[in-house]
Amino acid sequence: MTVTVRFFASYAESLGRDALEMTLAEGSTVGDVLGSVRGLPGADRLPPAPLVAVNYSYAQATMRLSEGDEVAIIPPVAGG
Amino acid sequence: MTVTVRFFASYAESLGRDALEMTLAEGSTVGDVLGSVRGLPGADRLPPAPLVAVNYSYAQATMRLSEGDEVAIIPPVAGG
Amino acid sequence: MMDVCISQEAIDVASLVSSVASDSNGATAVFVGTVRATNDGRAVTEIEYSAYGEMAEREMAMILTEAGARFGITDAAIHHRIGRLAVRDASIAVAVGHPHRAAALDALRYIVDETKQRAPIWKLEHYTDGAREWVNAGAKASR
Amino acid sequence: MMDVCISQEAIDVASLVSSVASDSNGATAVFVGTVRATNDGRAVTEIEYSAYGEMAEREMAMILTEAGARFGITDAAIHHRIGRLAVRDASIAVAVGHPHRAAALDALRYIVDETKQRAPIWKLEHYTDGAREWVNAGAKASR
Repeated sequence: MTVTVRFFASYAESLGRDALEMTLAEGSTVGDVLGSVRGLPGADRLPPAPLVAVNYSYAQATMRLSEGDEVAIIPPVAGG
Repeated sequence: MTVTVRFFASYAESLGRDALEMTLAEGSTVGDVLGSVRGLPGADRLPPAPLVAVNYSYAQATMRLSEGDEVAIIPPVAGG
Repeated sequence: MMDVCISQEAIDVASLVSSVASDSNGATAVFVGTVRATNDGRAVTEIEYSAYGEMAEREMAMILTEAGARFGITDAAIHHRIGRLAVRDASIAVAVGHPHRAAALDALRYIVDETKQRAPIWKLEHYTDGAREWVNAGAKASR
Repeated sequence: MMDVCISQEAIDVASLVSSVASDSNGATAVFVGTVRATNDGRAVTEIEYSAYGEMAEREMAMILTEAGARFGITDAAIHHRIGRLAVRDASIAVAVGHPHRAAALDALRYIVDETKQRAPIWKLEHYTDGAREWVNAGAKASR
């Protein structure tokens, strides 16, 4: 299956990109996405367990993904 | 000595006036002023122990007065 | 900057907010009190506010000073409107500026609560049935 | 009326206040967050706000719904500004209307606190020495 992975703010800057399409085996989880992201250049600057959202809702690493999901890796927020 | 006594809102309405000059013996207190006010027509509609201010500060009935003081009888407030 | 104003003019919330702004204030907390169309189930047409002006200003200035000491506030402003106000008109607005929101919000609540209890201001409510009544005056015994 | 807006436009506090007005709301509580000239002792020239728009709007709408259930609020609005903001510019404003002030003030605090913790919005601070830094990003480990 294919999912969209989005990066923001300091993470996008570290990785030098704000999105990528990722192909994964059926039944893959958020944790699997994070594992793949770990291999990207600049990923060493991300924390071990970053905040993640799937389709605009915060999600746990164990959450199973579906075709076309949007997975966002969320840096520490600083709104307001 | 002479003091100015001021009335507001519902009390002024009950008494039909918003101020009066009152002559009192030296050493008189706020309580003495209240006693005299008690005699005014319409005063029966005032509570037994109304809120009082002397020279713009809340005061107790026992407070001694001086020449030219301004004594205000304050109805229950309803600001804001 | 601490400021108290009692006047017949309409309250300008935006200018009250900017009056407590500063380079170091990251938080501004504001309260606006407005005339409601009903009170205790009775339909209100307007409210007439009156004040013992000199004392009300003094009392509100003291409340701001107390808030300054208690919450570390240096920028706060109160504007209380008097005269005849229609439904939705603002009768009071309080703005507090502070570097951080917790102090601004705490001080705001203190200032509004204290003003309502202590400022010698009164409300004559006019109802659609033509009656009118002093608010709180009914409770003669209670202060 | 519950409303969430994230935009580059300057925040208009007065219109935010009137957007939560109603005949029955006697109290409006407002918070305005503004850019400060210093942060941790460093002189700031401007702050660049960015947001994961779709999620931030959803998260803030959820926060308003939670405030509605928890404090009996039906009228609340948030406007978060994004883009490059100068010192004193408002980055966020929240307004809450309610018949009485206690609920309005309590709901306001809840909405501001929750928004700051949950809305996916970020701050790139620019300093007078030319440096720039993501706020909170330093604390890599903490979320």
